[in-house]
Amino acid sequence: MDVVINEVLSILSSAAIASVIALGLGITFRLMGIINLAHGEFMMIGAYAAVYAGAIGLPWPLGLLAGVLAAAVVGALAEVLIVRWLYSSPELSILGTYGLSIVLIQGVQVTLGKGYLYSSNPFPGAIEVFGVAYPIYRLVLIGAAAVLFLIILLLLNATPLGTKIRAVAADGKLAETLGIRSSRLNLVVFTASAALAGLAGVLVGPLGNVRPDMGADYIFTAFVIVIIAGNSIVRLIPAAILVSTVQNLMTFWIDPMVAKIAVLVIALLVLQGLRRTPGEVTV
Amino acid sequence: MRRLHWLLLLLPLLCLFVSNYYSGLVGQYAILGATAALLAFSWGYAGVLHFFHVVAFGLGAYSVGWFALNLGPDGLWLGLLVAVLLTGGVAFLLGIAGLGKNYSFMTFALVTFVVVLALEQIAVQFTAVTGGFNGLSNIPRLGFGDWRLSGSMNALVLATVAVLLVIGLRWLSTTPYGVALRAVRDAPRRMGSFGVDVPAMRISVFVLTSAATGLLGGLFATQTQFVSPSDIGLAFGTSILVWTMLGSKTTLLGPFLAAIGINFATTGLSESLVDYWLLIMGVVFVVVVRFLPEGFGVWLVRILPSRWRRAPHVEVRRAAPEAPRDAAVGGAAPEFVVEQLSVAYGSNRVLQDVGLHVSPGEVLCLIGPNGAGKSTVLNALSAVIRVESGRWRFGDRQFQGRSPWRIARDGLSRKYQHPSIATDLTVGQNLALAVWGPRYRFRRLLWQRWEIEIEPSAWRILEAGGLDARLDQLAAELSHGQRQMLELAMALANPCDVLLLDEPAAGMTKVEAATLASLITEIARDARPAVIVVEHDLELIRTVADRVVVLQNGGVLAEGTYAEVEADVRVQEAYLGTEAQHG
Amino acid sequence: MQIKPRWSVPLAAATAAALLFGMSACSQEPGGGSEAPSGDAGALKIGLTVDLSGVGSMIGTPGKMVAELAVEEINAAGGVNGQQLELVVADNGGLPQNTKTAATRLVESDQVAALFAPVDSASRDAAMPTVVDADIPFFYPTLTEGQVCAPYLFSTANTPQQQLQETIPVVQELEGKTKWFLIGNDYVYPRTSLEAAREFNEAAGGEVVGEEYVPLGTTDFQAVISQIRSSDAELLLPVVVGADTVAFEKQAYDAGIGANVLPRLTISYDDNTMAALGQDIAQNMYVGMGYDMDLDTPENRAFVEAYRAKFGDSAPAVTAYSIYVYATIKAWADAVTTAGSTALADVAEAIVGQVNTTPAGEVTILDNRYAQESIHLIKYVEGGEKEFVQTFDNVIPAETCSVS
Amino acid sequence: MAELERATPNAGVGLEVRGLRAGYDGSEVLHGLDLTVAPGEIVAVLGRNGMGKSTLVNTLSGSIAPIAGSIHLDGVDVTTAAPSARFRRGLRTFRQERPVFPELTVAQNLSMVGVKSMAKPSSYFEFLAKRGGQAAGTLSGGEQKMLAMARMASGGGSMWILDEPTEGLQPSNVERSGAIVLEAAERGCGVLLVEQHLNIALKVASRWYLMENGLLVESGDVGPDTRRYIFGRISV
Repeated sequence: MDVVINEVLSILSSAAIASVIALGLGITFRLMGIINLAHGEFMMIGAYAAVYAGAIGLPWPLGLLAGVLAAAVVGALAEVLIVRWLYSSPELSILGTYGLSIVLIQGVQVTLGKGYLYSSNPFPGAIEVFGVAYPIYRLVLIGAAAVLFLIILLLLNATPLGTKIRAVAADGKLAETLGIRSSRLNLVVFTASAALAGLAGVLVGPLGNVRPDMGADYIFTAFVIVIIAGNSIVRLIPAAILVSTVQNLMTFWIDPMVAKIAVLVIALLVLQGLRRTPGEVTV
Repeated sequence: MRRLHWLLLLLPLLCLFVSNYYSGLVGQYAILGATAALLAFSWGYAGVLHFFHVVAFGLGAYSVGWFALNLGPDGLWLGLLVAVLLTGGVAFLLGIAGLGKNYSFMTFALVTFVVVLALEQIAVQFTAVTGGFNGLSNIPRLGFGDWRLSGSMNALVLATVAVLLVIGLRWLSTTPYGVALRAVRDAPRRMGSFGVDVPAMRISVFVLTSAATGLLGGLFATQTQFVSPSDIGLAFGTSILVWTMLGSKTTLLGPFLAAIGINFATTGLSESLVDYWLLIMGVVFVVVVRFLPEGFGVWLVRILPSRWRRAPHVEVRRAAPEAPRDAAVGGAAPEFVVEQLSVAYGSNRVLQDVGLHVSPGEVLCLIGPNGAGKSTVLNALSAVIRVESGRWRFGDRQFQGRSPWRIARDGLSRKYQHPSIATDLTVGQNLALAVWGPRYRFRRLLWQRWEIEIEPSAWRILEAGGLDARLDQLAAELSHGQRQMLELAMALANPCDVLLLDEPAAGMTKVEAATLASLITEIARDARPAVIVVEHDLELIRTVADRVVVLQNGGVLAEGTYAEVEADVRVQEAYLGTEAQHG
Repeated sequence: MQIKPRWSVPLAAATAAALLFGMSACSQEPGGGSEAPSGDAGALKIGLTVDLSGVGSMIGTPGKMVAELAVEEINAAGGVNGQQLELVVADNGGLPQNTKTAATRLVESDQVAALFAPVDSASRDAAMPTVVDADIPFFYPTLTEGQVCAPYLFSTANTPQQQLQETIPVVQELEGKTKWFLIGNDYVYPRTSLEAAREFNEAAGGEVVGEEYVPLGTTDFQAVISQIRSSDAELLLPVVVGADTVAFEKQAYDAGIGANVLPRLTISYDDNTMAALGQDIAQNMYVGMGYDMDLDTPENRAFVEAYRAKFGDSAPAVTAYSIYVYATIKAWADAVTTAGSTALADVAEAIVGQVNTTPAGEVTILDNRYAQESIHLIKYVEGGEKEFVQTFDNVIPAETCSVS
Repeated sequence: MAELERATPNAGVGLEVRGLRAGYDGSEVLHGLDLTVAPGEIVAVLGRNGMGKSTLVNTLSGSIAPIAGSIHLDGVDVTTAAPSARFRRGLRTFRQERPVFPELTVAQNLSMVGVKSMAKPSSYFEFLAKRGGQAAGTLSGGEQKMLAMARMASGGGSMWILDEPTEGLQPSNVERSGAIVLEAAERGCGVLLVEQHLNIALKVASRWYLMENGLLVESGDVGPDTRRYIFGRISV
């Protein structure tokens, strides 16, 4: 029995991590129509800031804050300097953000060095859950993901700012004639998505490896989840759970490689079914 | 253009004068340059962005490697053949799935992105064929039996193949097929209505470029004698995308030279500033995306002497005027008849049992307040939208249920409201595509020469619009009125029995509208097509209309000569809101 | 601005010239990084291709440093047969394709007398065809799964079989446990290592209760961890590499199967990995490696002193992945001195059987071009300290391939 | 071109447009327009569609950048200002197609201009009272236009530009919209009403322009016989 519980908890914690990463990517994809290949690098910046904050003795919550702020600042700078000109065409957004990710990785390598960083686990050890010893930190992650999604969804659907953001996403020209400065709003939304990536980076740091090109490991799964979720932020959660379930179960029962290929096949089927990405006119 | 090609052929010769090391690099980087040019042909010319080029390159390299290592050195020729067939086949399947009717630019790019990720994993895992992480090594060079080329000779052959491929692509881009690709990129719907098979064009260019990339991948493997998963992964694929973009995707030479230049710079300089090199490349790339999204190549083309850049001249001749058709058929002249035409969008009924009849040479004007269904009638008759019910024929030729290009081929042609001609092409090229569209399958465009015959009525419109002297001018440089004239001429380029005109005078000045009116009357009199005009400009309607039909809420409100309709009270009410006042 | 046709000819010539200039600028470019003045006709050149960019540089950078130290020491002692040595370095950027290009440049353009390549096995395979034509010795001085023999290929670092053969029985004895679980990344090096491990476990009376492979770049090890937990494993033998190592060990520790509960014997966790894991997770882990910077032998103390003196205390740690570059350059120099020539046949004849005293202990190259050398069993204890449990000298590489 | 007869009491100068030329990607639709709207004045722009009326509205709102000419609002040059900047200067626009956000609810559409409760909007059009939570996309074409008009009415502003606000509405709602426009003018707001239907336009406007082929060909004050004169010019 406890194998099943362990499996469920594993799936939930994997889904929690994946959905937090996919949340930032989904926001830029769904609300701003751009594909942000530098999303992983904002995670890395968050993780680095948290590690350096920890190194100078700051407690974990301040480290978390440092990570989020660092990623937000870099995100805002990136938006003002390059991303602002990418909204017009999706293909430019791919190339522009790809260049941005090179600059961020190489920039960190040249300044902070290339080695692995030690990121300590703020909640070490395990506790009894339904009779199964399960790492505390992963339970914290599940909680954090749930709270984060609640906040974002509430903000988008229940606050005036959220309404304005969705309005600009739906029809930028009309929103502009109603007095909404779409360029300023885009800056806010992109900075927020970078901050979310930073937060994800801080949360993932203790589980994995903090190094300049750590972003690449997570981007693949986040991408698949955003594709499967289509054009809705809410559907990121079921999509994350689906991908984690397939990956965990297949790895456990069949073979890790088959699991990875299975997730890709799901993404291809969804893309074929979807026929066109959200908000894009086909001919 | 010839001089440029001879200059390119200089590149392979370099292999003879430099050390074995550098000739090897020339060979490799020429192949990568040609791969970038192929991607530019698909992405910049046909508007199809994809990551499949890296899969094709990898499949080619692996197939040459596997066959050469398992069937002996000469196995590599079979490997090259398999490379081309395999990549072409996989590209065909992907094309059928993704480039069909509801092609979406972003979705297709994402699909091929995911395919690359999958294949990179499989290459590492599928050790039996791909040699896994270590890949395949000691792949033999080109040659027969024991006679194998040396490093530099092998590179010479590769560089020559690459240059010839680029020259071939440049030739292909000036053929009607290449020009039609650019038209499909700019105005897919319009080209479709001319009868150009848009999906087939896209699939053919995707398969062609992928198969060629597969060949290049195979040749590349004979030069490096090695292939491994990390060499054909996503990083490799994205760097080709980067070179193509920097070199500018709307040219072929740009990406070719950009790929070679950047690679040489990378090997030459990277030792001394190893840490900073990638950072510099990243910054340069971001700056280019921001300030010069169309890449360096476009500058290169602009400073090239214009004589080298001129689009091919189109020889346009007037067809001999045919005997008037209606006299030919005994008894009643064939009429264009529309019966019980009904169209509904979901629950909202837009047209209800509309009936029309127009005899050859007669001009019928459709008018009514907007939202009355005028454009819907034209869309239904030209099969741009599906009808709920209704039949329409000219003489005994039925049109309902046929696809748009078959209708165009059977003599029912249409001019759209907003001129959607291919602005990147010259006037002559646009006309040529209008003439060939309904007649030829796209393969015929490959060896078609640039000379066409257009109907006298179309020639008359060109003269009226002053376009007969501007056949080699880019359509982008025409005024709004001239674009409308060109669109009209394209609709009349082939013989047509029924002509549908959707607001031909929209956006025209008074003078242009007046000349258009006299032209329509003249064409109706000479070529005697049955003409239906949807228009708001009352002066135009007054001068051209033999009969007027007033539509309201999807039904025929009134019919008759212009004077009768003008006097009809119900029409005034429909046009001017609630109470109509007399006088 | 209408360009008149007569401009086209000079324009075309300009582009061609730019291309040629680009290339010629490259050829005069000296190997870079070498101390000796460039173009020194009399110097005897040796080539080093190494990964200086990306995360692979954690092996490449120390490799380059120890190579420079070796050349400096040899030149200080009079060079080789009176000739000063010159080290020519080429960065391969971590890609096999670039290693091929770098090797070709060193061999054909710089005419080096020997090539040293501490790179991954895919890059080694890429570079080998070039060296075959040049008839010079090709030294592969980093950890390798072996299995490849050639007259010109000298693999002087540890093979998995050497690292496991003596250490498995000792760990079983010390811990009093026999049930092993094997886990590794899914490619040739871990597969070969775990195959050898299974052999030695059974030979030492142990038992393999589970074996699992995960793709490179895995970030979530929960499924594998639950498999380990549900098997009754007592000892773990992980051959996980790079970033996956840190992710696996952290998640295992959190899940309650850290080294404190399930001791590890590993052959791929070097100082950099252990530093990234942190003291608690590293505690109670056994490592079987040919070298460790804290080895307490006179040769190693002298080497570390010289290394710190030249590069300072913050220089990257030298590990089993990079020390053999130093040892092999010196061995090559001695062989050339005894043979009196740098030709492959003479060097090979001299170097086979030559006993070299190195910071990692005695290293002797056998006729199948692999090296018999010492293996140290190190245990990480409280507070990140290392305990040198046992040293096995002259462990013979049981490579089956032969050179004839 | 009829001159402005009497100086209006309000201090602001209202809307002034000089030599305006604009169009879409290269093809010019407006060939040089001059018009003025004083605060508190309702001016109608009449003409059949296809004459460039919507292009004029989109250029004045800032959605399209003009090719030449100038636009001044209360004396300030807003020719190249962003639409949001013009909004802050008091400009309010009613677009002909898709005037509302279909994905957002009726209440959220209204909240875009700071309207919190449904009371005020439903005072103009009762049907809005019970539709607050409903997505605007589910309303009919006419209802969407009334929602947009309610948004205009509750959104303040010193200069209104409306593009065929009454098209497709039944007579009672056309009257209601007319009343809203009159009410706005009374509190000193200038209104430019672009209309194809003469009746409602001439009922509320005090001055008119006639638009043909991208030019304002005639203008004048609204008098008893204006309706018959213009009817002759643009009718069938």
